[in-house]
Amino acid sequence: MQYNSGDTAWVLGSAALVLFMTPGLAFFYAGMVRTKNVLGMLMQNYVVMGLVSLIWVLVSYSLAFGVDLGGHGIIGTLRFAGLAHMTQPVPGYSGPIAQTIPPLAFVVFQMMFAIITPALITGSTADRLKFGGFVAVIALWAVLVYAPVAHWVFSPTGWLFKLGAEDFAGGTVVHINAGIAGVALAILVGRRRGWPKEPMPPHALPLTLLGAGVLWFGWFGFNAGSALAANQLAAQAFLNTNTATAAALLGWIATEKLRNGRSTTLGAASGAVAGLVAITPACGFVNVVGATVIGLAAGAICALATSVKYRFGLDDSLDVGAVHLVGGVTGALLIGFFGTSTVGGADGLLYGGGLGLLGHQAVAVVVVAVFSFAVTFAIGKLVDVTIGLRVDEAAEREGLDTSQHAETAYELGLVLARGLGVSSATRDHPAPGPPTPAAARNPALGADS
Amino acid sequence: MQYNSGDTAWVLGSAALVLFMTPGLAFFYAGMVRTKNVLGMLMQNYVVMGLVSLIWVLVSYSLAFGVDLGGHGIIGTLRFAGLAHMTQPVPGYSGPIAQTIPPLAFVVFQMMFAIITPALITGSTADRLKFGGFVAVIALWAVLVYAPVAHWVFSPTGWLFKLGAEDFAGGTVVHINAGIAGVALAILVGRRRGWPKEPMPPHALPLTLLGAGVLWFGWFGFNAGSALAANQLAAQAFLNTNTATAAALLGWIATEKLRNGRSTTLGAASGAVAGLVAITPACGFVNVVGATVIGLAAGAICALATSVKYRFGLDDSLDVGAVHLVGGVTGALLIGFFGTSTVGGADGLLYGGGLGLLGHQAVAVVVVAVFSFAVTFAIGKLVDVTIGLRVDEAAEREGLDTSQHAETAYELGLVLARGLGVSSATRDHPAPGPPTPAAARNPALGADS
Amino acid sequence: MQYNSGDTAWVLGSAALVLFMTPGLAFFYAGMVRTKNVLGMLMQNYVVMGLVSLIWVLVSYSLAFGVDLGGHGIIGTLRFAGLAHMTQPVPGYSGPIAQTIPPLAFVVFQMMFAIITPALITGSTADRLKFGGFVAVIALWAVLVYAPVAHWVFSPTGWLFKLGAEDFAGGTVVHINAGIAGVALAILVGRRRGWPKEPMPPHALPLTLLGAGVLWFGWFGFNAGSALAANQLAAQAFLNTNTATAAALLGWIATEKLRNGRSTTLGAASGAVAGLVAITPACGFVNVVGATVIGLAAGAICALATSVKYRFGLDDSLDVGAVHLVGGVTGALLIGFFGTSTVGGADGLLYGGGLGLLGHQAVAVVVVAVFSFAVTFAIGKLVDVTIGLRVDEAAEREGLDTSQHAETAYELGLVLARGLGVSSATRDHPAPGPPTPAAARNPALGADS
Amino acid sequence: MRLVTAIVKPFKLGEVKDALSEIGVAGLTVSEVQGYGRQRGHTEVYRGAEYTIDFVPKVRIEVLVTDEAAPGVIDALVKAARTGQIGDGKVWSVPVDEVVRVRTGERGPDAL
Amino acid sequence: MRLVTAIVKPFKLGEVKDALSEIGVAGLTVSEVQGYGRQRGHTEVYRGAEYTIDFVPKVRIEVLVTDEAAPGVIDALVKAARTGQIGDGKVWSVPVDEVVRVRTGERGPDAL
Amino acid sequence: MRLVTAIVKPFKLGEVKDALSEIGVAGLTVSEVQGYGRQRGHTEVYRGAEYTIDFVPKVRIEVLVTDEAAPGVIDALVKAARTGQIGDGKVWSVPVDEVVRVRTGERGPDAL
Ligand SMILES: Nc1ncnc2c1ncn2[C@@H]1O[C@H](COP(=O)(O)OP(=O)(O)O)[C@@H](O)[C@H]1O
Ligand SMILES: Nc1ncnc2c1ncn2[C@@H]1O[C@H](COP(=O)(O)OP(=O)(O)O)[C@@H](O)[C@H]1O
Ligand SMILES: Nc1ncnc2c1ncn2[C@@H]1O[C@H](COP(=O)(O)OP(=O)(O)O)[C@@H](O)[C@H]1O
Repeated sequence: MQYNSGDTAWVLGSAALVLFMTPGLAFFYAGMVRTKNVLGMLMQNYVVMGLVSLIWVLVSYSLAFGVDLGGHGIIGTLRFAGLAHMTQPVPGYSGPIAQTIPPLAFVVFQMMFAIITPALITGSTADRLKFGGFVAVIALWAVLVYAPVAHWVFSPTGWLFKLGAEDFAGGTVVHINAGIAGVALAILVGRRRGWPKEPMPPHALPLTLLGAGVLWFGWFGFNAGSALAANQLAAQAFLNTNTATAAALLGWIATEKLRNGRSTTLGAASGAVAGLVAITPACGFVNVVGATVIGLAAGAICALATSVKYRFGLDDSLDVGAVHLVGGVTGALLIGFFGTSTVGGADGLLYGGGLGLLGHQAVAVVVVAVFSFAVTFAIGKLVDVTIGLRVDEAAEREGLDTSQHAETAYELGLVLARGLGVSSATRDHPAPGPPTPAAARNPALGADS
Repeated sequence: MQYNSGDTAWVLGSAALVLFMTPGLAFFYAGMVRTKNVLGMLMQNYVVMGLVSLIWVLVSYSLAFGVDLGGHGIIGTLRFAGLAHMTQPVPGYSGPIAQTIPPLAFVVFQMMFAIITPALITGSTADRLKFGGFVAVIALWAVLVYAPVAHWVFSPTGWLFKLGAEDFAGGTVVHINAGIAGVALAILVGRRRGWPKEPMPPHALPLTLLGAGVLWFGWFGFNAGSALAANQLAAQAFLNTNTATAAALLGWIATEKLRNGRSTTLGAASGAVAGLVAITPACGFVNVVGATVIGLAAGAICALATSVKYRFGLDDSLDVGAVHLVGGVTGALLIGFFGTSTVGGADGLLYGGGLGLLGHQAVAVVVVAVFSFAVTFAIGKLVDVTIGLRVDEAAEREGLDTSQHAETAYELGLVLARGLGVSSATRDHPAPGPPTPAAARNPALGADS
Repeated sequence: MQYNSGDTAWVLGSAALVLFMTPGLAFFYAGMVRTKNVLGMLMQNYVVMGLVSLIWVLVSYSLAFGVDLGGHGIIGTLRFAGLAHMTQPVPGYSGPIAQTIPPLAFVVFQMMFAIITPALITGSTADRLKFGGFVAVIALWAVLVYAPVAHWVFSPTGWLFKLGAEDFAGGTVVHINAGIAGVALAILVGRRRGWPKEPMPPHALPLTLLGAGVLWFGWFGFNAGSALAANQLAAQAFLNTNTATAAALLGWIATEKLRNGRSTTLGAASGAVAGLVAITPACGFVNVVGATVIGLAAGAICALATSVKYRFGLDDSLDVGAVHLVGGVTGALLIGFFGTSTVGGADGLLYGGGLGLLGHQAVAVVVVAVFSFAVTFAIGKLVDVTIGLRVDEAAEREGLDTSQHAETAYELGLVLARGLGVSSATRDHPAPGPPTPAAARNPALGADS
Repeated sequence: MRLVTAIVKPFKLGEVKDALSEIGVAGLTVSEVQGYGRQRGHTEVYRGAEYTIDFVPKVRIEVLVTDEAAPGVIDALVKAARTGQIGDGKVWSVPVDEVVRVRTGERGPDAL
Repeated sequence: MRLVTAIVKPFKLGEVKDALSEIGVAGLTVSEVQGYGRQRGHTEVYRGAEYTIDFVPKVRIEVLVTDEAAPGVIDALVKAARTGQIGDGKVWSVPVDEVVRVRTGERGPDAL
Repeated sequence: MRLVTAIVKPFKLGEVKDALSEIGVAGLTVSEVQGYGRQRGHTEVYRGAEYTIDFVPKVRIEVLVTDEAAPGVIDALVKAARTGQIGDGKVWSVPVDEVVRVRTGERGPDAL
């Protein structure tokens, strides 16, 4: 079959951009944790890249975008497991939404969404998960939660899609899904020791800002790439994405200014992400006015939402709930108001479309939130009672970096490495004996003697 | 209308790349300031991303690329304000330069230029601007300075464009414009306290190198994207961009080696940026020989130009003048010598085109520099006498991070956070009372008690 | 000639991505060295970007991809030196592999490969090279080693290409070549003083993780861009790249877990890179099953290979041999097993192709390794005995940052810059005298007095 | 006067500060140090190479006090810093000739 | 001999060093510390959560001097470090039994 | 008891620690400092502006010892830290009134 090379270039490029978002997210989060947990945070995100990539190829892609099982729109079959039968077009994409790209390009593009979604969760449970337990939770989640939700909402054969719920790039599938899952796990594993009395300020906000920059950049692939073509709709989604992000950045720091008297850098970064989250479901359905309102609303609402956890005593450590759940819901529901068929999709309330669209959006939000919360909690519980999900007190105090990974993030002492102790030759590394023949022949090798 | 998907993919991808340059610039600059001003610098750049995005959509795009007002080539009308009438092709782009992409793709591509240009200014006034005053200056600047200059030079309906001045990707519009604006503001706000007697070395050169890497990467979108198509010209602009950057990097560190005896990492990063700046106006008009010469010249000239500020006692803190103004002028004028119609545009002096092109380039340089200096100075003055532009002495000594944003960049003490003081429950965050019902039901929530 | 805009967009975008890999690599490496050598490492990588870009334009492109000299497949002529005759199609790309992009796009794409290859070497000789000597080695290497090897393997007119050796994106040309060159130079310059008894832990693993993220991102351009078109093959290469990387990440940390009891963040980053290396030659020749196996194998084998240097007392400081040489060989040889004509290229052993392909792969591996080792060693020796390649003991103890570049990477002391000494006005910077006229006229300039 | 110095576990700093405040100590100076003693450090692994870290992060707290107040301050420090586990640290005092408050030039106990 | 220690505001370090040089002090040792006292720290806000930072960055300067030189050094330190504002810090001196210069093994005043 | 303090070159820390272990010193406390003295710092250049760095990184080692052990500890420190080059540093000792081990409350020599 002849594919459109421009569309293929755009989708492959977008897939690369979305892949890059996960390291971006890792740094966005890692900047916010304390020095002793930096690597723990980075590692959780990077291992998700490894783990979910394989799970996607093996089974989740087929469950999410495969041939619908029985036509109920609940789940795909395993026909595409291991990426078999990839010459067959992606089911459901026909007529006006027929794909112009190789199915494998769609596979890798969607894979990146499957990766970053569970990665988002890591913020809520920061600083206290056992590495092994975390890996187990994610592996199960990628199959049991992500795949069905993606099928319902993203696949044209899914029941929420067919119902008419709109989600251009993952407001429900990615952000509400991950946001509520983060809340569920934070409830399950409990607060960090000392929270909220002990101060736990960010250890390196420049890393957070770097992550936010990478996310903003990569999100163009996420949202505009979801047009699956390099066309007018992609351009509109791109514009909306940037506009909402900008508006939310300003909305968040203005809210802060009113509340705390100061606009903060962390607020700017957080606002940008909140805007990106909120415009995600809407970017292909609203015009630039809608995007601006969605952005401003998300910035202000998410900023205020960061206080909620203190009222409930819930240590959602890096505000996954306030940013991704609240931001995702804001965007998903505002489609019901600002959706306009001049851009794409159905008309919302403000464009004469009545309450129908808003209703479908609400159904999708509630269904995904309830499902994700329940299954995530169950998965977490299962892992907790079997291999354990939370580190013990000593490991938590010591920090994840040394306790889970036997590493330290920074060794900046120009003078005094804490490690200026002694290195031990381990069993694997016998202290080198006499110079090897090669060294003996080459005098330079002995430069240190 | 049927757009070219390959061209659209290239321009949208380029827009994303150019957006990414602003975080890159933020880090390029932030690495050079002192630890107490890191977030202040990052914040200035990130807020520009928020602010100018909205201003562009609202009004500046229409002023810059809208229907020319009265045909004088001075300014666009407000017909496209709020991005109205976006089905109409972009005015002036017809015949051989007719666009093959959706107008919205052009809007977002050009938006990124409008963002990074004022962001460049932040380097000259580092460490001493009030956040509110800075925001006010930029908001005015994006409308009163950037939009008209972009109209004159970039829009085919602008008077400098019609005169025959060549600026492929923004040597005058972006670099000379921002460079001289930076100088104007540095003059206006005065020196940092202690400069030049007190040492103010960079706090983290790796961040500067990171920023330079991101800039180099993103600049391919900036320059090669300015072809507005994925074609031979884009490839040539890409090649020229890389070649000049490489040559300038070497030119700068060679100059340093001769002058100070050592080639420095900061010099390599600065040289690369100087080369990127200088090739920006020229990349679609010269061949690889021209690009090499422009790069070498820019590297050496800009390196030497960094000394000038000491002679004038002008604290252009991060050398915006020496790099962007001087680099931009270098590139703009050298088009007059190396421009060749075999690549695009008119022939320069060395290719038998006579002095005409050089003259047009000189006119554009002078006009833009004078206009930008004057209006920027006036804007700065206005803001200074109204809401204030410079922080007071205590805030400057304390640093922008805590004084303007109530934050600290780094909390690296593996042992001793300075914050190991006490966190106060603020009015917004009443100290959580007894466990909430949810927590009570779930024993794990009480893990810290 | 009419080029395909989608393919051109993809290749130009890919070239930008590959360029971005070198800063990524710089940070991947810089995070692993000690604080005093951070800038030295970054600088080596950035100067390669400057140096090799120019050499490529000047001569190496012509040698590598120019008209074959005498039809022996050994080297190209200088017809394309200085990028002359660029309207002529790239020699050898005809029939089914005819290029659909401007030759200059191919030039810049391949340029980025020529840059990153010598940059890879910097890891093996970390912390002990004179800057000048390093520059000399790289300049020679880019001409004498890289260009011929690229001609043999990549150019359709090269003898190894014609023999039937397969290397989709540079397993032999880039990784085996750089890996063995790194080993050769590490042997030549000898161990770092104190190694292996003195601990030399990484100074900032977050930088290494950042670099790994950038590498993973950019590598999609490297591998999928090597399809030179936005098509099915590019999508397959993209998928294979991601899958192998994911598998290798897991393979490495699983191996670590078994060996040392802990999965490390450095292991995850290293595993990802090992996977990217190993799939590089194979990504356009194997299916997703092959990619998975290659990734798992590379992760485990490279992890184990990091111990080898201790047995031989060879200070390959950042394991260029264990990751790039071993990983490259793993990938190159496994093509002989997993190559399948359903994807592209010949069938390997497991797909009924017999031993032929494996034989060709083995020939390419051995020939490139021997050639590169010998010529690199000779170049290194030549430089060492002329201008010197290794710093003296005092400079090594002090660190490359101050000794080679007169800079310090970090000045994080919120309180006490070590530099809180005195800055000297140098001859180039006479201490500014009385305020300049401009300053006198403008009272704001005197804000610090 | 006396200079009382304590080397304690970092996470005890807050409690120590509060304990000293309670007995009327108005000022103190803190710095980061690395301790070597009975308490073992941990192990780190980088690409298979194992490092033992012999030093343990500690906090040094310095308090200038009058001779009379010294015993009480020492006791408060010891009590607040104790976990009962190896590595709790040391408290010691040295005699001080003279103390001056920079701001006022006050000397002796008034300078505290 | 005496060990004179000063805790001063960081930006005063340059002036203090110069003042000591002027009266012939040839060496000193400096380190970063955090001070707690009458001077208040600042407030930080992260996502709406406010932190009060009780500690203020200070610099510790240590100078070994002969008994005779001690009063002059103390005075010079106090004078150079003074801004007159709260938080200027303390200067104190303790008696020293013995000083050795590592390089030569010289002891007592010769070691300074 | 005595508090012996040494300011030494950073790369000598390992040798010093080993030398002290050998003569039975079981604990010590280390911190990073910047030294100013005869040893010159280096020069740095940022965009053509040259800075002279007057301070040299050093390590401070503090050891609490009994009066009897003090001379031996001083000698061991001096010997282990010596390179013979300018900047090797100083070792000094001050008298200590009281030492307490936080964990047990032991006082005096038992606390070491
Ligand atoms: N002789 C000593 N001199 C100076 N500091 C010491 C000495 N012994 C111990 N310390 C400090 O006290 C800390 C705790 O000592 P350690 O022997 O680990 O435990 P404990 O005091 O509980 O027996 C050490 O980390 C070190 O900082
Ligand atoms: N009793 C003390 N012991 C040790 N250090 C002290 C003591 N009191 C104050 N300091 C140090 O002196 C600094 C200045 O003290 P502070 O009370 O803020 O101001 P001032 O000395 O001007 O009254 C503190 O930050 C702290 O480092
Ligand atoms: N008078 C002093 N008081 C405190 N520390 C000093 C004094 N003189 C030197 N030092 C410390 O000793 C270090 C070495 O001193 P220096 O004069 O450079 O060399 P040397 O001791 O070999 O003569 C200095 O860097 C400083 O930390």
